[in-house]
Amino acid sequence: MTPTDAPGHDVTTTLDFLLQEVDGLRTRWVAPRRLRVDLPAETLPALLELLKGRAGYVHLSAISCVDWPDDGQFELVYHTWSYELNVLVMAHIRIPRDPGVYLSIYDLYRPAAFFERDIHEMFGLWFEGSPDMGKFILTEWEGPPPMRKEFDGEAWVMEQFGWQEYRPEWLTEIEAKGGGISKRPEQLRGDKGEDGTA
Amino acid sequence: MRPENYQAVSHPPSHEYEVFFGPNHPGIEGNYALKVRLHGDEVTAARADGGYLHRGFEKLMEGRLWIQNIALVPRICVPDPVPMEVCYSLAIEALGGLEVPERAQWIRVMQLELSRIAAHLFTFGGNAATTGMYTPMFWGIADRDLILDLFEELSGGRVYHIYNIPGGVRRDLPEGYLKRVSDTLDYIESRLPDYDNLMFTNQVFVRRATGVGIMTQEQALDWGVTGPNLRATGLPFDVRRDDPYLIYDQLEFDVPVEEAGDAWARTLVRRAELKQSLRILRQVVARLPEIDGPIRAPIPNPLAWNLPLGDVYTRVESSKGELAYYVVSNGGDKPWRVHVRGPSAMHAVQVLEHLVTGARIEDVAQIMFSLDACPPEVDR
Amino acid sequence: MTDLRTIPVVAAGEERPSGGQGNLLARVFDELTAFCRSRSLFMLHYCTGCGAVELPPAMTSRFDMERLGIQPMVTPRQADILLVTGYVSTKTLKRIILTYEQMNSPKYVIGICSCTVNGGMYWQSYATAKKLNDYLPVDMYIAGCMPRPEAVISGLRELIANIRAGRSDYWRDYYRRYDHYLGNQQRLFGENWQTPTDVIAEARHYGLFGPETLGEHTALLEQHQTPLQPFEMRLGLKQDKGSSS
Amino acid sequence: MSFAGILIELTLMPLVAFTIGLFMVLMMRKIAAKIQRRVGPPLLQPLYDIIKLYSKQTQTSHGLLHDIGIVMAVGGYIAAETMVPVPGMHGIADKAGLLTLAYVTMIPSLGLALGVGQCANPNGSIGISRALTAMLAYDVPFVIIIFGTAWFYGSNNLVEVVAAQQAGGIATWGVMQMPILAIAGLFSLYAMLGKQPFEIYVAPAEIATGPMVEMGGKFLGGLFVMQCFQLFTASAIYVSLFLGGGENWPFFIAKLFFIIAIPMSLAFLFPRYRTEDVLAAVWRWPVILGLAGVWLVMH
Amino acid sequence: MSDIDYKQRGSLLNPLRSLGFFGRPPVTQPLEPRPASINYRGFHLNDWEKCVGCGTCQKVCDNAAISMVHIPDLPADPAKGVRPERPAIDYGRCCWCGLCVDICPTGALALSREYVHTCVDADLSSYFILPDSHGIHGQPYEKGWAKTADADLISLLREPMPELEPEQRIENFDEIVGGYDPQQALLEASRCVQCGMCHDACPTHMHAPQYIRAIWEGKLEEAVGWIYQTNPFAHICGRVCTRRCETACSIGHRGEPIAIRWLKRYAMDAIPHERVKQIAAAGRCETPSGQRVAIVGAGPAGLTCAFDLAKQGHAVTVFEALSQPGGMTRWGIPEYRLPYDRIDRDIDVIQSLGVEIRCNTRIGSDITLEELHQQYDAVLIALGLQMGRGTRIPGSDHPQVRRAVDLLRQATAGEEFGTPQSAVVIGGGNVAMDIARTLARLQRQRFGTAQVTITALEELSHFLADPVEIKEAHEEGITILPARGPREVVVEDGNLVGLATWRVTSIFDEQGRFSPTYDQEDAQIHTAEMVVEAIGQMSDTGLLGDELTERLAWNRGRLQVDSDGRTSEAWLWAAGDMVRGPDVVSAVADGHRVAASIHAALSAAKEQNP
Repeated sequence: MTPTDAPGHDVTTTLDFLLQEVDGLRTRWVAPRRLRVDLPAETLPALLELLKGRAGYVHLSAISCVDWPDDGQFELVYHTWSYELNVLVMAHIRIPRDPGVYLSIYDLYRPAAFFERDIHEMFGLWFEGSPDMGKFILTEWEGPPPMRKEFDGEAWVMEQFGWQEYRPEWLTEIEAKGGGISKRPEQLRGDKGEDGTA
Repeated sequence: MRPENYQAVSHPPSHEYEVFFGPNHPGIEGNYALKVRLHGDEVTAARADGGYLHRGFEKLMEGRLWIQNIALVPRICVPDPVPMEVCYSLAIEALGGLEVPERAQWIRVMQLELSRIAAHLFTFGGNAATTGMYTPMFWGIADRDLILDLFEELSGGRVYHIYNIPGGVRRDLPEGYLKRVSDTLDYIESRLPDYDNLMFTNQVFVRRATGVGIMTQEQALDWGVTGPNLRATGLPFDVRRDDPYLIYDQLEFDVPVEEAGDAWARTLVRRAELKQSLRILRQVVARLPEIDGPIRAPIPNPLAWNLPLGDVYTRVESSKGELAYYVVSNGGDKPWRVHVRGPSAMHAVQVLEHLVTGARIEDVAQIMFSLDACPPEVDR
Repeated sequence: MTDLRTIPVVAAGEERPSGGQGNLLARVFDELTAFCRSRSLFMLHYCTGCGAVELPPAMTSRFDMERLGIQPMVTPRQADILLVTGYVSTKTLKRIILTYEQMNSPKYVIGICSCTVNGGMYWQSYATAKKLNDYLPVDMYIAGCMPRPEAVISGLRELIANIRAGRSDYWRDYYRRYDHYLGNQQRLFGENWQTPTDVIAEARHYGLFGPETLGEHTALLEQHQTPLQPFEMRLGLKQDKGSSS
Repeated sequence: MSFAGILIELTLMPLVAFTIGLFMVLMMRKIAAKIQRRVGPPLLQPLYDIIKLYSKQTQTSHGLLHDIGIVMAVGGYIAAETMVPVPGMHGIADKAGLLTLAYVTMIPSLGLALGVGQCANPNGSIGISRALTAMLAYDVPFVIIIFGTAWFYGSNNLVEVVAAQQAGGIATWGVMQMPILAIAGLFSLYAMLGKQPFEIYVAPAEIATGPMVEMGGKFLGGLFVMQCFQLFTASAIYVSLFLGGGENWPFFIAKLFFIIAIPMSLAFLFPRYRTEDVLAAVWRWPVILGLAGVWLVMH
Repeated sequence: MSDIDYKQRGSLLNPLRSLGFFGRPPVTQPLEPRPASINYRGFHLNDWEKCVGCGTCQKVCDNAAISMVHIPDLPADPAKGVRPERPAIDYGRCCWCGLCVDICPTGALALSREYVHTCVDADLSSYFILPDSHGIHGQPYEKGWAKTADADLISLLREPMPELEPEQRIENFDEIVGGYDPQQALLEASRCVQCGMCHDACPTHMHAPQYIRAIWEGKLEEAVGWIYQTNPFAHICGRVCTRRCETACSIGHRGEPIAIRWLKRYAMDAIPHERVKQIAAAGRCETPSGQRVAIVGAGPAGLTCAFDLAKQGHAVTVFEALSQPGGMTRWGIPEYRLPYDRIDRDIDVIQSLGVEIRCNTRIGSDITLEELHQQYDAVLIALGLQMGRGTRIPGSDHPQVRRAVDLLRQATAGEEFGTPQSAVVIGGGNVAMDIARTLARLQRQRFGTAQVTITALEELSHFLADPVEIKEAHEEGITILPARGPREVVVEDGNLVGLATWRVTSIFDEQGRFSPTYDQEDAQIHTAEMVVEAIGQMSDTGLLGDELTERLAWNRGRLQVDSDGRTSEAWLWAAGDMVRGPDVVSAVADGHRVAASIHAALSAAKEQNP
């Protein structure tokens, strides 16, 4: 295994050449050893199969999900690494937020089972063919998938929980003189910086 | 011992029964659970149960400023927090186009390796304790404490250093700090024979570890295992060497491997790695005084800091394996999305379930500790 | 045995009126038990949160808690102290309550770190409970995020002093104001929340019944309380989708 | 001896044994502390623990058998202890023979099994099955040794065994006359104490303290008391068989602590074996040594 | 130490070597807490002398652990940027990350080396702490994590402003300050910590934090909207404001304050004028009230009042004696500081709301106040301070002894006033700098060289003039002689030859009254063809008419007004420099105040007689 240091190394050309076999790809070297690929959702399995079969991409580092509610889309990013080429390929696809269903790649990459279950719990996406979509982390959670942008965790917390009401002596003394807490931190966050004045 | 397990399950006559392994169980690393089905004392099925440490970090980060998150990230892996800080900082620096001064990079490497030693000492202790040998735990944690003292002096915090921020580090080294690092390294090095005598050449321990939780290289690759666990199956891959970050390409170190893929091999790899970390630290201590310059690239006012639109995937080798952050910015003052790929997410869930199945109940804890699973990385 | 209520509970060392009444022997006996309780504390070995990482140093050679007669114990039955080390996620909180109810009194809860007081740094998190003393009576708080081993030891010494002086009996509060605690638990876990321990029966048995032991929340509990059943276990790697316990 | 005298001895002996046992527990914890480079517990810590456990205000029992089991466990060792002569007191040692003693030492494990079974905790069940296995393991060499010594001294009576040893000073001690059997006995004693590497049935990280899993309050206190008696009884048996028993109290106590310190010092240096390894370890060398010792004794 | 082979089976004897630890002392620490390290992040310390209550710590706190507590005992000084507030910290939230320390603008916060705090449930209030310079338990503890130079999260240095070099500007009246480009403005705006000290200090309480935030967010129209909420003289204040906000700025305690004025200027310049007019008109009342207001004086106070009243639907007419509106901003401030087209723009915005401005209409001669009283529902006089004060030293009645305001007015109007080859200016204020620099420019244009000397009573550090003005005057070759008191104007043969001065030993007497004393040994004569007095201005109240003057209440020569600017005559209000002192933004504030008062009075009147 020889480390590859910069784009321009022949690994990059090999990879670029290889990726020509899949249609509809847009590739970009974003950094040394980091290749970004944007592609339509339906070609992803073909790409991953190609990468795994022909370029030694056996390691699925992660699947990340990004919610873009304004576009009505989820972005799925498959980070794969080749122990032979030492290049990370990040395959970006976008799928519609509704119904939010995509294919599992568990057959190709077993770690996908964990990531797909995690994305299902956190974003509510469904992966067809994933071996286990039962709850794992959020077994005691009944609310909406929390990582979705429309779920405002802070507002939920404010509604659900109360806070300590401290009554230290110094505060009582100050209040007796007409002072007191002028700005609570929760207030500040409510303002979202709109009103920076006291 | 999980409290719900207070009552046995009244089965029809059967040799099978089910036991909760955790979350309150000394054989579990942290607050985590395994549910196992036993036949006699052989595990016939196992299922990991996480989420006890779930805090919703990824959601919390979306609600906080770029800089505020530096206080949050080390909590994702408590025993080995520095890689978290560094990995997050690297992501922000890549997004914001910040150039980290060389001195800061060396200081970061120093912390990373100190943290790795501390984490490994911790793991050795835990690993020994699962087999009933508590002395290495008492020693290991006491010796780890000396490293925590170093961190305390450097960063003001023993466990959560919050010392790396985007752009560099927060403070320069205190007076005479490297001398104390060097002394501590001497001390730890002098202690290694004691550990060897007590633990690594202890016949009973070797016997307990050999052949337990065997994972072949094919399986390891198949399951996405990284770090020492992967290296214990014979694949010499280390992010520090093969996807270098900071100034690791200027350092000399080996990537230790073992072939067998069992708990003993994993323990040996960690032990060898600890020595490599000492070796790296010796180089850092020697080189750092020559490297002058600022410790931090100037960053804008953290209260008004927008990072340009973009995404980045940064990877760091933590003591558990490949740690990665996927950070997306939509051009705002807060992250749009942070995805933490904790190395334990792989080996603490599916691999653990896989290895435990078919093992004996006395080896379950040994398998978990030899994999060095860190549950908060799974739960986030 | 499927119904916990059939399990006999045995009272030992019935509560004695403290103070000057009673004969000299009883006073000496009280003093002795108070002293021994304070000098022998078994700590439940349960890492509920990140603060737990400072407990190993406190327990091991460098800060050796055994000097104070404190040692880790594995099961709740054996333990006197429940250390809640930092934030408690909802999922963990359930286990903490179950654990707490299984511990034998007198039992003490120590809240370590900021998170047990007012949510700590996870105050915005949907997954963590914010104020521990809503759900359990807490005897001692130790500030820090996380507190150093020395701070933990200082807190434990403070607790020891309180136990020695007979000041630390928050555990009675759990029986006396069970309705309050149960109410908060129900609010977080849903109205069907039920633990295997019959706290009300225990309160009656040990004479710890207070005016607030029963209330609207316990009434709700008694409506749906079912005899103890083994907890459901979901095993196997194949999916059982949609189901949640 | 009068009946009243026996009664007095039967009350006094457990008290003495308990006190010595407490200090043995303390010594064990101090040894651990020393090896682990720390200070360790205060002097009366074992006593504090027991009083604390007995003064718990709520106690969770798991039924009648559970209670009886604990009583059997403690009582078994108390009974065994009264069958071992100590300086000035013979208790019922000359009435019960060595074989009775060997049987009585098994009662605690059986009682524990009874009580733990009632707890219905699978961890407890695993633990107790391991404990019985361990008992099976160490009882084989133990019985061989008892047989050997009884043969050698031609007596089943421990009082006579002790007297025979004390007759000629150190030279007539069992350890001098039957060294191989003494070594096998030490192994057996080690295994009987259930310390690492033979600590298979407590095993917190594996089965979360096994039989003790559901024990709290006075039940756990009972087990702590049992441990004190166990340490005393086991060491007293060994001292009586091989180290000349008790000529007088100071010597006797010194011998007891010396013999118990050996396994305790080693215990903190080893992990625990797997169950089958315990069987292998205890059935191999101690048994071979024991048989060899017996052969030597018989010839 | 060698490597261990996987295949080695270990030994049972190796562990026995550890028995050697019987002979070694324990590593256990004493039970009492150890002292923490020098950098330790323990409980908070706050130096109340340094803390200004800006609340920046609260904003950076990621755990919402900091509440600001108002403490009435503490001094409050909005002008200096000091609020009687101090942070209180909730240890039920804090994570001791120390970001609050690293960002604290004043360096007041630090973390101590104290780390032990325990309490029982009943004392949980002890988790809420108001840190001072003692530790949490009142014991003195050393500082642990404290601010260091390389750890500051605040950028102390201002984004440099492009300016004309002295040689480029000394011969012309081109605007000196170039203005920020978008990138610079963004960076400068990003330095703001949104403490709002500027808002408190500003006489008209401009929403500086909001418009700076909007600039940083790139929402410039929003920024202009915020500006126009409180200040219709946006272009003018973006250039020549006395910027009390920047004095109060909390960043200014250790570094250079945010360039609030330049940011305002940037926002105003970036938005097209037509759009500005639309933004300024936002919130305008669509239905005319039918009431009429007369305003005398088209300066900042008058026009601000006109702006407000016009927005509220009143018909406003402004009477201006001079040929163009703007007051002192036009006639007193040289063009190189404030180009006239910017004044025109501000006035155009005001006029676009329907304000009628009648120039060349002098009250008293063209129309009397009494007439205004008859024709209008309310009258505001905002006359300004248009008459220069004299020194009254011997010889100051010489025709070549001029008043600065007059010269500036003539210069603006382009009138010839006989530029001298050399001049001495008496005074250390902004007007003195303005006239000196104007004269120098005119001299260079006419003679190629300049020779202007400024003499002032004060030491240089106590000059009333903006330090930037002094610096630029220096750069432009003007001699500044501090601490020199004028003795007499030297006249020979009827010609003015110079000014004789003494060195000042003190300016105020023990009671703090103005009573300069001089060192008579140290006398100098500064030769010059002209002496310009720039020691202050006063108002020309002659136009009120004798009868009205008689009726009105006066206070030490100033027209007495209530807090809203109303005089003792119910129909007459007064505002601006003539009641408040010379400052554009104060005049604007005054204009708002008076407008509100007038509007309230008019509304009340309308309700009474619908």
